[in-house]
Amino acid sequence: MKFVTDIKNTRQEEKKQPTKVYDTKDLNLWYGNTHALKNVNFPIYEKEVTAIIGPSGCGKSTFLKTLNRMVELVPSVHTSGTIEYRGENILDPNFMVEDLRTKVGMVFQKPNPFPKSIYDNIAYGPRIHGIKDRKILDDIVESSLRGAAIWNEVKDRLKENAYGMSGGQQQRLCIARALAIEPDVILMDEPTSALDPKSTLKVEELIQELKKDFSIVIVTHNMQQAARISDRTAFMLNGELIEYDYTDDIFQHPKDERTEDYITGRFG
Amino acid sequence: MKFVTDIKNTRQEEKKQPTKVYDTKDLNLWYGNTHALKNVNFPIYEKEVTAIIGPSGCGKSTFLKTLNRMVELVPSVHTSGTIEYRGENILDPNFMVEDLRTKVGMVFQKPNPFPKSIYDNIAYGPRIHGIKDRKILDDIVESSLRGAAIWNEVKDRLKENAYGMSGGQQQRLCIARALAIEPDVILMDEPTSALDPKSTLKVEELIQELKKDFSIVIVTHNMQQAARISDRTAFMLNGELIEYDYTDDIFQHPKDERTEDYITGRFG
Amino acid sequence: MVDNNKESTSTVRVKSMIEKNRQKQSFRSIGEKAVPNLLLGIAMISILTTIGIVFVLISETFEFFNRVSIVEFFTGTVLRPLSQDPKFGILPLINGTIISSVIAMVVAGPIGMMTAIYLSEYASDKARRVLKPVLELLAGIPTIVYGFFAFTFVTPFLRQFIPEMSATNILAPGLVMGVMIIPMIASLSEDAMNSVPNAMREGALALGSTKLEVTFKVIIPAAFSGIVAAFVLGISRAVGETMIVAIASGSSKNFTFDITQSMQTMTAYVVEVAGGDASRGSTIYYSLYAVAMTLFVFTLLMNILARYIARRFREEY
Amino acid sequence: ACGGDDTSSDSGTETEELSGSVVVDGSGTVYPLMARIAEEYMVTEEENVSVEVARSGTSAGFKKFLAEDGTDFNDASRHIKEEEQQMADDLGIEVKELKVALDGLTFVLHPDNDWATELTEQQVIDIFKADSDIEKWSDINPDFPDEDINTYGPNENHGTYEFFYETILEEQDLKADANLQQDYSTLVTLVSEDVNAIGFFGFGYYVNNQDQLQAVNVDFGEGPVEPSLDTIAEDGDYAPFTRPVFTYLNVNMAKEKPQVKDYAVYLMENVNTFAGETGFAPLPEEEVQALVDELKGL
Amino acid sequence: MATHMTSERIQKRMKRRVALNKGLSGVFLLATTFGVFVLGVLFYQIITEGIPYINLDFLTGKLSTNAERAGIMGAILGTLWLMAVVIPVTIILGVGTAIYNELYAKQGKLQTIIQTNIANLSGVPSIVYGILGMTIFANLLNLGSVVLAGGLTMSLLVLPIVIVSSQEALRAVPSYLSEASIGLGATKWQTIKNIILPAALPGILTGSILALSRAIGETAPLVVLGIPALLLPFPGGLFDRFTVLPMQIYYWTLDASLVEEYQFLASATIIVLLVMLFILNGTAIVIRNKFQRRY
Ligand SMILES: Nc1ncnc2c1ncn2[C@@H]1O[C@H](COP(=O)(O)OP(=O)(O)OP(=O)(O)O)[C@@H](O)[C@H]1O
Ligand SMILES: Nc1ncnc2c1ncn2[C@@H]1O[C@H](COP(=O)(O)OP(=O)(O)OP(=O)(O)O)[C@@H](O)[C@H]1O
Ligand SMILES: [Mg+2]
Ligand SMILES: [Mg+2]
Ligand SMILES: O=P([O-])([O-])[O-]
Repeated sequence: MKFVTDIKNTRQEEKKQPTKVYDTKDLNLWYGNTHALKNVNFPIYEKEVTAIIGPSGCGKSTFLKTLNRMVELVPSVHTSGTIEYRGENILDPNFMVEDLRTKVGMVFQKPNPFPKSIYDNIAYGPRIHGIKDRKILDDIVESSLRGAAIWNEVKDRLKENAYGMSGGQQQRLCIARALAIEPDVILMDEPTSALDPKSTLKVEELIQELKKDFSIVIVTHNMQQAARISDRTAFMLNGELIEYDYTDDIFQHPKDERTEDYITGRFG
Repeated sequence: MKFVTDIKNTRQEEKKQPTKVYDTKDLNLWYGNTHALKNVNFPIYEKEVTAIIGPSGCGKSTFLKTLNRMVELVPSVHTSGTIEYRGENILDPNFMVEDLRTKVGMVFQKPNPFPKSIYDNIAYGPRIHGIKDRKILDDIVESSLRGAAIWNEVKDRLKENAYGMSGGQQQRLCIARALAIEPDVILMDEPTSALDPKSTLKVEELIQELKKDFSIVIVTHNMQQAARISDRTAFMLNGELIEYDYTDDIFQHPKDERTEDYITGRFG
Repeated sequence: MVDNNKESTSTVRVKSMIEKNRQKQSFRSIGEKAVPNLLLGIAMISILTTIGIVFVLISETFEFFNRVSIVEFFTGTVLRPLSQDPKFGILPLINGTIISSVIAMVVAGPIGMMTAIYLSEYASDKARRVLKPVLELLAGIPTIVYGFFAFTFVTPFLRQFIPEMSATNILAPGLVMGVMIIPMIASLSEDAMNSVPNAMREGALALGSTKLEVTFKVIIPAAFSGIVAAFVLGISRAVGETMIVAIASGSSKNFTFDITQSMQTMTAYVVEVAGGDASRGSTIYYSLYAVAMTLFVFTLLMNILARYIARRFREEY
Repeated sequence: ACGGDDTSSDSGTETEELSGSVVVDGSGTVYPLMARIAEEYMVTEEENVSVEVARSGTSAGFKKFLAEDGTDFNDASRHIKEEEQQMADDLGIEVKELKVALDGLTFVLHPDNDWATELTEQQVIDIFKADSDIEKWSDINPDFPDEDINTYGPNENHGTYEFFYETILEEQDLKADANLQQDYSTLVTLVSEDVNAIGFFGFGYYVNNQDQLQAVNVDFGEGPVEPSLDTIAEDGDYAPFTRPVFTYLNVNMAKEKPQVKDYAVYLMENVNTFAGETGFAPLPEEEVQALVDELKGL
Repeated sequence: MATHMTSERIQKRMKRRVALNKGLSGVFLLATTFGVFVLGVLFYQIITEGIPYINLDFLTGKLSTNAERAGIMGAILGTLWLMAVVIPVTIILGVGTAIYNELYAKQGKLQTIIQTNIANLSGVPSIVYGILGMTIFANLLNLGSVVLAGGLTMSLLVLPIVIVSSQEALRAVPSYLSEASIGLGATKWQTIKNIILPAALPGILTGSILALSRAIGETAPLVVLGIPALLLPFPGGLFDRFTVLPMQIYYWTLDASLVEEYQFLASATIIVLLVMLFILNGTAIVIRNKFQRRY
């Protein structure tokens, strides 16, 4: 497990506080009457991997989806508090979500390529933003696929349907699709939980790569994974952010008893 | 975690080999062309808790359902090899499955009470086996619910629909339902994976109790759980039984590298 | 927490009772054997009647073609079944059928599709809960009511704008048929669009798409086969619709393309002939079967086509 | 339906209470008269007898009448044809012709048509005849509109069609584009909404729709005659276009089923009462009485 | 990575895209309400014409050629008699076949053909069933246009619908319920009888009621069977001649040229028919909601 140790070293060095991409303040969220997020205060830093862990139903996905306002797809949702993205409060109803989502990419638990060709999957984003020039699209497709470390595997079958690929490839395709519109932040919700160990490893390596250019927030139920790839880790429970710190600290000296219970496998 | 240590002690003492309830020899199973179980040899001992662990899709549920031939509900299934239950080969087509299933109870991953009253849920098994006498049924209902440690919670609402109960209660109700026909063996397929930590604990305690009277086989994806409650643990991978031993040995000195990889969280 | 006394007493009892019952439970095996056979018998009746339908149609149609050449039937543009010198060309009927169906689909296609888009992609839960039952209501209205509506309301209404329109014409029933088919197209297309996993929508929205783009660039392409199937079934429904045209489009057997004129469809022909002269044995009697068979084959093909499209082109997601 | 109690025993004319059904089909022209009488019979005379009246048209009706287990009566707006009589003989059905009233074949126009309200017999024929020179109104008279004439009439299921075709057109073909319909109601609507229309059917369908239609006054050589109950009566001025209408009785059935005979008698005893109100000219009393006596003797 | 997503361009387009989305969503809503609008016009026309004619005499009276005396009791009873045939026949045949197909039949080529056949039959035009009914029940069995012939014809017509919807209801019963029962040693029939059927019952009922309302509203097959235009007595048994509400509407619409008021009687009859159908459909909806899957 060479790369894991490498990272740990770099991480230590970076302990100077970097810029905040997001700053979440007193965020509350309800699904109808269910209080799913309770007073969450949660900064996210530029060009880091931030992991969110916690038992099922604790609000990890909810929080992640709030960051690009995808959570609004559930009609009964309402929120209080603010989330500042690069200084602007994205919870403001006047904030244009299409804009936000163009800048904040998202990768889901189950790979969800469109039932189109590999090429069209990647080109989808640029196209809706008005890029029609075939040459430029070719360019974007190639660089995105390279960025997602999958170019070599698919370059000869760009016209084939994306559903002919393996789960791991599909997931990297989805990452490439997110890269194609050159986001600032990438949100990932358990991106490897549907993958086999080998594909998991590939995606984990990829995340390490991407960190150089993007800020990444990742939800995972696999604590080892959080430990392996993240710079900071947040532990949530019942909609509350229990503890948030450098990953090493969380796993080695958790301050909260509940964090410790969870990490040592008392529940979940 | 008092009871866990208690058990570990008793387990050590019992290391004299007890009677085999099941003896599976060279079992192979195919779903159509998918080879789901490969040459499985797997004895199961009386009045023990046997845990089966392994990554998703490795064949845990398939093996469990073979033990009461529920796997046959999938029409494309065919098998080779033998499974002896108390000396008789249950894979023999002449073996009467209803008989087998009366003796081998089953508890499923998702609590699956019938959409009937609590009382009728428990009474269902005895009734289909011809017990009609109201007094006897009352008796059975009470003792089964007591056996599943849920009597006190539900005794005043036996006529209410089972779907009004919490998930943990439903799961114990399902266990009670299995107890009502006094089985010999109880098979459990991830019985706590849909439950919250508190209910999980209750069910785990219950399993410890039940062990006194029944032989229990439990599939779980939670290794801590296997370690906590089982006497023996089997690790499966890709349809093969990789390793099968006393739980302590499996977790402390796994012989197979793959077992170790799995237990230490390298995949899953 | 386990009441051991209680349990052990009943243990002996229940286990042995079950054991004992199992021995004498011949009653169960009787049920096990008899029930499937009884059900098989019932299923056979259903299946035989379906075969019977085809058999009756084929044998009587055969008789018809003994009397009238199949070539004349399918190529003749003159239909004069009752005349002294009868002519049995089905083309006027096919023409009427196609024209009325096209009119219906021109209404039902776009409106049904837009309704499906609205319900599946835009409507709030509340709006959907109100609108869907109303559409179901529209689908549940007997066609005789639509026929009445076309004849006594829509035609007079249209004639205010198209004075040269005939009192019985193909336009009004075609339009009303379209209204009748809207719910079918809408709900089948909506089903198809609904069955596109939400993950697709989320994937597209997360890239900054508007709902409109999600709908047209992702959902509709993904649900395309289901939508085509809905349209095909809609056409099949229009072709088979009877009372609306029987009441509102008259019984002229004109071979014309003027939609303001009266035309007859295959279904309306059956109503006219069967309602008047259906005495057994006459050529015109057998012509009913030939027309019905044509209808049957046509709708059957449409149904099979719809099914094929839905299956063959089902996207895998 | 309700059966049981003996309601008709006090009438004295019958020894037993009648029940069962009488099935009537045939002419749509005669339908209003026959339905009216049937209803009267059921309401005032025999509650337990069900007289069902359908109207698929004279010719179509004959096909149902001349069959095993056929209908009991067939209403007709023309005489039975030779081949139909032949068929009855073959089947061993004894057929009795009952003349019930007189009807005038009426030519109708759109109410706004102010040019063709008076036409000669020949003009009427030419308008409908296949190869004639008259296609447009202006072909009749240059003062008339230069518009196509749209012709309407009942289809070949109907006695009215055959009467027109055989007796008036003398078996010359109708225009190929004549709009022939199964239902009279459709015809009424069609003509009432087409200024260039001319259609034909029984007088009854005209009188009931005088607000939507106007009749052509036909000149048979002695000036235009308006069709009316008086002119269509026997020896009236409209006589050339007047025709008797009938109902045909299956005598075998009348002998077999008392209710059929009873109804036949009732029918003939009452036709003249209801003829006028349904748009028919009544027959001379003696003629009707003779038929009543014949029927009673069956 | 090269930057193609220059911000000004995207921003400008973004506003247009969002506006287009808004605009078209309005168009879609408009299209959706079109159906509602037509329904409104239809109801308005029918109710204004028909309501004045609805009174107790109309509902309980016999048919008559006289518009003032005419009543529709005969047609109402005929419709009820029709239901009395259709309900048992389709439930027994339809649900029985569905259970067999869904739970007993071995999946194979033959079964697929049968299933496809049944599904296809539900798309065959009703007029074809009318011809079939005329051939088999009226001509071959010589029943004539009596309740039994009409009922059986309608049963044939809706049978495929009942089969398909019942199969769907049976399929929708989650397999874990039957697994639980089988896991307790219950036999297949015990499981079906005690678990699957009760759970599928709301779905089966809903489907059957909707099929029944189809049978009540159908006209074309009965026209082919030759229901008479004037029929006074009330049907009292399976072998009585009958008429039904839609036939009454049909004849009154046609005869509006004979007597003007017939059109209004047709409207009044439509109201009665629609009320009956709403009650039936309402029942189906209540059943669906009340017994909505609780598992
Ligand atoms: N669409 C919804 N409607 C209502 N409640 C919801 C909805 N989605 C989630 N919730 C509730 O909000 C809480 C948080 O859910 P969330 O999905 O964020 O949890 P999670 O931490 O992602 O869990 P998991 O690990 O299972 O994905 C849960 O109690 C859940 O029941
Ligand atoms: N009904 C079925 N038809 C075909 N293949 C099946 C079926 N059920 C299971 N399989 C296949 O058999 C293999 C073993 O599946 P099984 O459900 O036994 O795994 P499992 O170990 O229980 O996994 P999990 O932890 O996800 O429950 C898998 O590859 C699965 O795809
Ligand atoms: Mg989640
Ligand atoms: Mg499993
Ligand atoms: O309906 P007809 O009187 O013309 O036969």
